[in-house]
Amino acid sequence: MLKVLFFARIREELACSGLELHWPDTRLDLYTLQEQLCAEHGQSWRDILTQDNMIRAVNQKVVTDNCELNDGDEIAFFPPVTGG
Amino acid sequence: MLKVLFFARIREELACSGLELHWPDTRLDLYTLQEQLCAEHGQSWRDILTQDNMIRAVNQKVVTDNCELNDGDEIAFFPPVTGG
Amino acid sequence: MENISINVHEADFDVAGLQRGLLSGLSEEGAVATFTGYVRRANDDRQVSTLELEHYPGMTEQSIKTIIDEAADRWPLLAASVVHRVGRLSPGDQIVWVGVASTHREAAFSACEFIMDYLKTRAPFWKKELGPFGEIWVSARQDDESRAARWQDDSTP
Amino acid sequence: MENISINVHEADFDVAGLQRGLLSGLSEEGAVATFTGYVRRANDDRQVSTLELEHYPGMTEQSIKTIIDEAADRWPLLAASVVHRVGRLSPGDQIVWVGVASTHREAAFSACEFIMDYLKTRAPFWKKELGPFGEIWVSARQDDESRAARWQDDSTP
Repeated sequence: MLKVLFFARIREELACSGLELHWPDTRLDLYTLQEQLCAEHGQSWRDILTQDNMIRAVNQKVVTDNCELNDGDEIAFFPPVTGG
Repeated sequence: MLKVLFFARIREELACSGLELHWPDTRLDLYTLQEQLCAEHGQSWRDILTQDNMIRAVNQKVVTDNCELNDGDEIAFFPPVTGG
Repeated sequence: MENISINVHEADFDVAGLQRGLLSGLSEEGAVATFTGYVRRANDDRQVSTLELEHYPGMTEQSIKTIIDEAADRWPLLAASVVHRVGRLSPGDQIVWVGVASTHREAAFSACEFIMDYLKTRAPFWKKELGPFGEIWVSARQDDESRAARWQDDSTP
Repeated sequence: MENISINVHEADFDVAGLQRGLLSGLSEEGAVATFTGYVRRANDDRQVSTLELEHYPGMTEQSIKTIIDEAADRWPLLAASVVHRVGRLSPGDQIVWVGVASTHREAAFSACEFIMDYLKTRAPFWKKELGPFGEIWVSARQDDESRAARWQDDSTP
């Protein structure tokens, strides 16, 4: 299983805080997963998830490039942080 | 009148926290006052008041050179500060 | 480092209690530097009536831990504590507290500022302002990125 | 600057009360940086049992005022407060507190550190350590002079 989470502005724009996906029983990388989400949910998701300043985290660590995923991973999409 | 104050290690070494002196009714500068104190109180005072790192203040402001004094001034001698 | 404390919660906090906690069990503290952030009453001339703070539970605490560990690698610290509120806040409310104890003040000051700079740019918190203007997600400030980046040019303070 | 508070006294102080005082009456604070100094339990391996703090009444307050005014010339500050204890203190006791409020954290951090650096080198306080070794007047640290001097090379932070 894969857990996909969306936060803040991204969560609101997608009207979705998260999804649970079955593990595809094949190799899967982050960019392929993102492409699948876009293909499945339409142009509005594509516009949002491909925004320039999108931050992606795998298992609660920010990743700046593509990376292999594993069954059980938690993937998050969120905008630049503004705490403090 | 002149008020002369000594603080911390200087106060202890001189065994004196302060003196009140009559205004001499003539011009007086800081170095002349210091020389008078040394002349009056002997070599131990001279050794102490002429120490390299002695700090002198006139009317609660540090002075790094000689300066004219006026009747009513408050003169202080103290070692480098160590608060905070 | 002897004490690390990280707390993310909705409730307000008491700076004196936090500072006591920071020092508890320490035997050689000399210096404590702290920072408290407050909700601004106005931002870019928008009058803010409510601030909503969202975070990424789990990752938030992890990322703060990483920031503190990095500070402890750079300076000799005795203790560090971070509290960050989430949920609905009002102008003037306390929002974040960072406290650092060290034997010397230069380490305490530098580490406290370092932790704040990284908290602003690395920890997953997001602010939304509510007011007469409606709702606005606060944008990340380029200036915050620059302030965090300067620690990389200056890694041996 | 809206609030300036300078206190030199024997009694202990409460950091939460001081921080509240710093903010009282302010309408636009965003950031508070504070520093608390504590009496060390040992100095250069001397076990200190008592610290005696002497000051120059009048000049002390004046010199702290001058330091705060200089900080306010350099950074946009809303409030600054300094408390320094005198008399007999014990290891672990609070000795000094500096708090600075500003709308932005960089000003608060810089001014707080600036005030501490100048307090250490310009305000007429003197420490005497008492312990098994007898009594020793603490020597001024060259390092403190260097830290204060660096603000002169860097007058437009």
